[in-house]
Amino acid sequence: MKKAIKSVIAALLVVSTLAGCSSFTGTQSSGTAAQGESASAGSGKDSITLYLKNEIPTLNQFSASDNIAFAVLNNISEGLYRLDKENQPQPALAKDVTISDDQLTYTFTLRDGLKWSNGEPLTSKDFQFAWLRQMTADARNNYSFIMTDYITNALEYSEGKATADKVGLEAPDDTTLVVHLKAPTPYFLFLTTFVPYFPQNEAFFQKQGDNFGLGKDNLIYSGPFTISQYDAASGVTLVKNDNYWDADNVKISSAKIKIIKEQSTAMNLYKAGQLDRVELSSAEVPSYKEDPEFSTNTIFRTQFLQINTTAEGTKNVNIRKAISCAIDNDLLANTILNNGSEAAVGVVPGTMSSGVTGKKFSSFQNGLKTFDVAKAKEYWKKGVAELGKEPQLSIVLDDDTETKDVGTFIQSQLKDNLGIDVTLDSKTKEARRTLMKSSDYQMGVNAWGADYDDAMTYIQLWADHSVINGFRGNFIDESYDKAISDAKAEVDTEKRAEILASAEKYLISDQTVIVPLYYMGSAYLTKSNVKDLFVTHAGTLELKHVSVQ
Amino acid sequence: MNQLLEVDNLKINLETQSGTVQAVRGVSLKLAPKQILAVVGESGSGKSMTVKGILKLLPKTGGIVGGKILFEGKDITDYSVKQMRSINGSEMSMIFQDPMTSLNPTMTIGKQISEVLREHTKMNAKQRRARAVELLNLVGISYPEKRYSQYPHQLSGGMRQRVVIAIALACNPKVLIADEPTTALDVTIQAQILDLMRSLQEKFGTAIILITHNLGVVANIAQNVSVMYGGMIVESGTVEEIFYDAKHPYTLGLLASIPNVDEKDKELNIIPGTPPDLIDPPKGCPFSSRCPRAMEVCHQYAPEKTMVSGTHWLSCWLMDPRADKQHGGDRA
Amino acid sequence: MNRYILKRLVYLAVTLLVITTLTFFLMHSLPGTPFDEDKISRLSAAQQQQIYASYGLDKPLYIQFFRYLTNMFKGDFGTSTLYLGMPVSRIVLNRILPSALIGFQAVLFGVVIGLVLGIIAAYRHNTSMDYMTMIISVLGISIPNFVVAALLQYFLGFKLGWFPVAYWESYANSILPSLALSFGVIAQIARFIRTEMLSVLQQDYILMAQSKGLSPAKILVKHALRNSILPVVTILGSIVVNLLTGSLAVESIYSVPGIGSLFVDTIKANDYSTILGLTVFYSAFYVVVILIIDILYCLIDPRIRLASAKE
Amino acid sequence: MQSGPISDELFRPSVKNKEELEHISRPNLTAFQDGWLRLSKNKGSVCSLILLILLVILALAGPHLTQFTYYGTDYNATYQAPSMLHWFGTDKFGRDQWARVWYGTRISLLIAVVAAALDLIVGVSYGAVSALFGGKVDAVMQRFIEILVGIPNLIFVILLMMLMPASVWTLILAMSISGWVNMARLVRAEILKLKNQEFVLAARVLGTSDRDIIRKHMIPNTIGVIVINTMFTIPSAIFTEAFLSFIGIGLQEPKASLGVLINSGFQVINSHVYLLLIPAAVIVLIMVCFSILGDGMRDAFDPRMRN
Repeated sequence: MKKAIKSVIAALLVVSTLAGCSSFTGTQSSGTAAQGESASAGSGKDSITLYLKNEIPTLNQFSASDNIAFAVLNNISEGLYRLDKENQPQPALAKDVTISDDQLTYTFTLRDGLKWSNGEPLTSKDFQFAWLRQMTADARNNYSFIMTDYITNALEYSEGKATADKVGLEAPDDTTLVVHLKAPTPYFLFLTTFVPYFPQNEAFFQKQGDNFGLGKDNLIYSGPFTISQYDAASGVTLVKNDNYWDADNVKISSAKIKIIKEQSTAMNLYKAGQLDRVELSSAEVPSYKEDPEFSTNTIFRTQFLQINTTAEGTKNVNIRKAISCAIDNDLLANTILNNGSEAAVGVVPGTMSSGVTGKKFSSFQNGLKTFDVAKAKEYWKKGVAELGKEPQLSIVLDDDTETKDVGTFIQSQLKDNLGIDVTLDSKTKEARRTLMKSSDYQMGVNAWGADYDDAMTYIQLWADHSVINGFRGNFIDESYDKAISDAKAEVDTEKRAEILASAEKYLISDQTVIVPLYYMGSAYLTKSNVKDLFVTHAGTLELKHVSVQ
Repeated sequence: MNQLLEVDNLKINLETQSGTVQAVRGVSLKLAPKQILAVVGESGSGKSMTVKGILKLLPKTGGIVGGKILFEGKDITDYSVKQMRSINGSEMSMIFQDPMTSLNPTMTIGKQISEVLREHTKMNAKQRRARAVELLNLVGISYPEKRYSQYPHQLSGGMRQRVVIAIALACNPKVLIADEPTTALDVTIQAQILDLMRSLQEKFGTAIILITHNLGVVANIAQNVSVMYGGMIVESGTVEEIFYDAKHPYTLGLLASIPNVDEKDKELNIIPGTPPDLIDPPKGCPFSSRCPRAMEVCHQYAPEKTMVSGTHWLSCWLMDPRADKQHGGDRA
Repeated sequence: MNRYILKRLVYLAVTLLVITTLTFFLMHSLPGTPFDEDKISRLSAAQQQQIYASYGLDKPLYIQFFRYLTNMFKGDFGTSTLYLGMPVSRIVLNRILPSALIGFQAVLFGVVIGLVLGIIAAYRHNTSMDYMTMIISVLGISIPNFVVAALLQYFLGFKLGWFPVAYWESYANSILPSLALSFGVIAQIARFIRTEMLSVLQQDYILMAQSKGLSPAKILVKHALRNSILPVVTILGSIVVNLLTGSLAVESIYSVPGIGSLFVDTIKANDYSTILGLTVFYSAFYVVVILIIDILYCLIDPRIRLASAKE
Repeated sequence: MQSGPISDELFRPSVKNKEELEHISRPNLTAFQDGWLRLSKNKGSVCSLILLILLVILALAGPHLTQFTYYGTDYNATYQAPSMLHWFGTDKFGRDQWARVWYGTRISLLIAVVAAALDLIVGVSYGAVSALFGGKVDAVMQRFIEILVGIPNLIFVILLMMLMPASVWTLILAMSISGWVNMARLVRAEILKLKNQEFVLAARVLGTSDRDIIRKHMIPNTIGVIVINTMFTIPSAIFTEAFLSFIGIGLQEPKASLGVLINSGFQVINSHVYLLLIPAAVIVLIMVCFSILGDGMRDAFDPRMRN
């Protein structure tokens, strides 16, 4: 009997020892890690420690679909172009591009002597392989549209109606890549900076099979860094890639990216010198606003209230307009969020490129979302009169803290300004999406992040009717669709921007299919010795240029 | 006679939520070596408290507030629990009322016996085991080897009480205190246990204090009897004196309530009423409120001890010469 | 006894099968799919069809179920849809180890300290020691463990620097989370032991042990403890299961790559295969713990052995 | 011993009649009255009871004592520290924290008490039946528990929240699906222990019905464990609710519970610690009161605790 108890205890001890030994992510290099930490903490040499707020879902570029994965992938691999600090695409693996006059053929020339991290040469075939794979359902990131929307015969290929050699993608020699587009695409170079457009080594990929991307040794690197340690839930350690073409300009030798989910933990670590950058919560911003370490940035991600144009109550345009006019976005951005997020006037962030050199899209936007309580009341009255009774309204939204705060804010605004009680219905993301997909909602808080720096990434969402789309409020409008197809065919960038801007106005002011709320931003504290650390407008972490002084 | 254990005017109080209970109010006992003394009384009379007081087994809320306890001439009244540990189990040991609850249900019989040997002797494990088996044999348990490794719930009530006796006798104590050892048992088993105790007493010469509420069991076994009521001893004497020459009305009542096999038709005699509340004990004789021959004085003044013979005494106002005048010697 | 355990192991297998089946259908009745439907709506109908087909989600549910079961018996729990492409068994294994370590240590701290406090409190009933234990115990259950975790992190980690603030790099990282989790365990164990022991201490066999001349320490350990430990063993089962399978809040405060958040994240993301894998693991663990506890019952209290042997 | 001379007069017979003798010197109380009497003599319990009543009154009346409502926002007065105007300060939306704390207390108490009651009823009867019938019944019932606990609770909760309208009652139901399991296992273990003890066997031999055995013998003897476990169920119900709110499933804004308030207070622990401390203090107070009262109740009503 005692023996039994003893052996149970012994077994437990063994288990716990095993658990201990094999699970610590710092064990292999605990000695050096500690040194590295103190280095980054105080004096600062050539290493930084950052964090992500959620686990790394995957490092397989064909599976990656969110900013967490992109934050790592963008630094361990590279595309034809790479965004610079001003969010402009700069030649990266490509040294040059020639664009045909009709803007339908792009001929990229790769740099000479490009190498994968294992020393094998990196050629245009690697692009061709990766892009073709990205077009199909084998790419689990569901990003095939980012290829098939643009490249000729890509859609047909992805649906199995055409063979690979029909796709408008050629690699006549190792350093040349020719791309044929369906329509003029002024932002195509931006697309090539995006992870799904990155190359992949076919031989390596096939050899890894199902294991591709699962561990640091199951990856091959083409970017400024390689991975020395990887655990989805505790983070990655990046080290400089000596085979990178521009290795001379990579100033840090390593970067640790940890996973920290609690704001207070990150703050403690930052204060203890174990993190080089911390994101601030809205409550903390006021006390740090004057700090020299303080900075903010916004990304191209718009949070908006999608209104279902076919649902009871909200099918009335005046009701929709009343709701839009009753919400004060400035108050939301400056008081509730207060983290660098900016009040939205349109669905397209004003700082987006318009396609016209030197002009931001904001210079074309006007007369979009306004805050006007008197007007809101007027619209409401009118809407109620048309409906014959006051509608009962509810909002579906995700269950994370920020979205719930936004919901609470909207609820209070509609109460204060229209005197109506709106029900909030927070759900898991999947459940919220299910409701929206099946059009079983009146209003839903949704967001869309730009995949590339052009208004089209937003505007065309409401023109896409391949399936009846509850996500877009079931908005089907011929004049809107026509505007989008006109814009797609328009070669004159100035005119194109005007068409897109007026479509946006129609969507927001005239039809009020959505109520734009804010452009997502973040407020940071960054150690003063860390330079050139930035997040691109697409929301991707950029470490290539970072230096520690 | 040289006394083995002497209790003089022992007083014990218990703190309860309702107030202080004067459980024992001046009890005196004398136990000679090899003697069997029976303490008789109904529940709540303080007899259990008296012996627990002797062994220092009182609950935390209880304490000795007066009197003296002498064991082999040593004053052990103020012994701490720690000091008592060398006496308990080896010099004096105790048998409890309910064998069902007085054995640890999660420990084997053998362990419970050898535990006390381990505490008080220098025997090694093997010797202890041998002694334990011997003891089990001694108290009349068949297959002692097998029983040694069994648990209490595998034994019948009578067997368990035999085990308890074996534990109590393990170290050949000089005094064995048996607190109603047969109350919880069947009548047939009761007789067996009493027989066992008597035969063991004869064999080893252990002095025994037998506590019981049943005067019936006393006659065959005890040499001396003390009758307790309301926290006091009301009458004390040899067995013969108590059974044939009892003078206290309470003792008489107890004697009358022993069922008599010969008089089947007769109604069972009972003493009407309930024992006194010891939180606020009566000023006078504790039995006065139930006494069939109570007098005014009994309610107001406590009676003094009256010696009837060298060994027989009682506390009752009826022994006062003035009482005789009133009642005119109407006793049978 | 061996036959009894064997019988229970058969039950265990059946139980697991039932749990897997129920979880499978419950999971699939949760609203939504494992994908970002919003993004998928950008794809053409044919492309969408391809995606569902590539996960086998286009087949009727019962076919999916039988395919899952067949794979499961082959030891293949599928791959995750949240951690795309990652085999479920690998995820679960990676994530369970840190949780198991801090959980095990928390139970160890908790049981040892809880037992000591509970015994002292019972033995010194109604003294300052008793009251102090009760205060610790009440605070232990009434302060949320994430508040305890945050306080320990701030003071012991950040201010005093005795332990690492967060991360999972070496053994030292496991101490603060274990301490934070053990607080509640101490509270529960101490209370249960105290109560049970108070009633055991009134039993005749304790008096009997005193009359044997045993020391208070021996009486407590040999006679009182074993008889008071039964409810603790019962409650220990769920404590062990809960702790070893992770605590979301404490793990995220200390950035421990444990299983706590995995449960929540994968359920919310409709990651069917990971949830099923986790559930199979979790319930197997639970059932085994229950089995161990039932065996412990018998070892602790010989009276129960009979009851279960009769079954 | 004797004080003063005793007159002969006193030696008159003075025997009480039989009826007088049968009169019992202390009043005879029912078990409940007796327990109540004991409880009322326990100072700690009485204080806790008074405090709890006070908390309940505050939970009911508290929100109405201030001019603000628990949902009224004021964006010019966000994150105000406690002041004469806002006694407990204001939150992110400028909502009065005093009103929210007491409203939250109301919801939390409701959830805790109802969930604990459900656990108590289901858990005790399930555990008792399982242990008493034993054999196959017990085996099947135990397997059922294993299945119930084996399936992640969160799946049930999310499913229920989808099927039913989001309300406090849905939440309570979702939490109770497997909340009673601990109680059932605990009661079963206790009863298994008691089952073979003599007094139960005796009752069974005497032909007492199973229901009476449970009611008269088993339950009173397991009451200690039951009371303590209930005292643990109450905080765990409050915290489970808080956890669900934490991961986003649960009460819908602007409704609040103490758990919700603590969670949102925790988000600003570095900058506005009062938002965490006040609701945490209320929870601790509630828990302390419940456990002291629970202890007192057990001491008062558990027959084994009497001496």
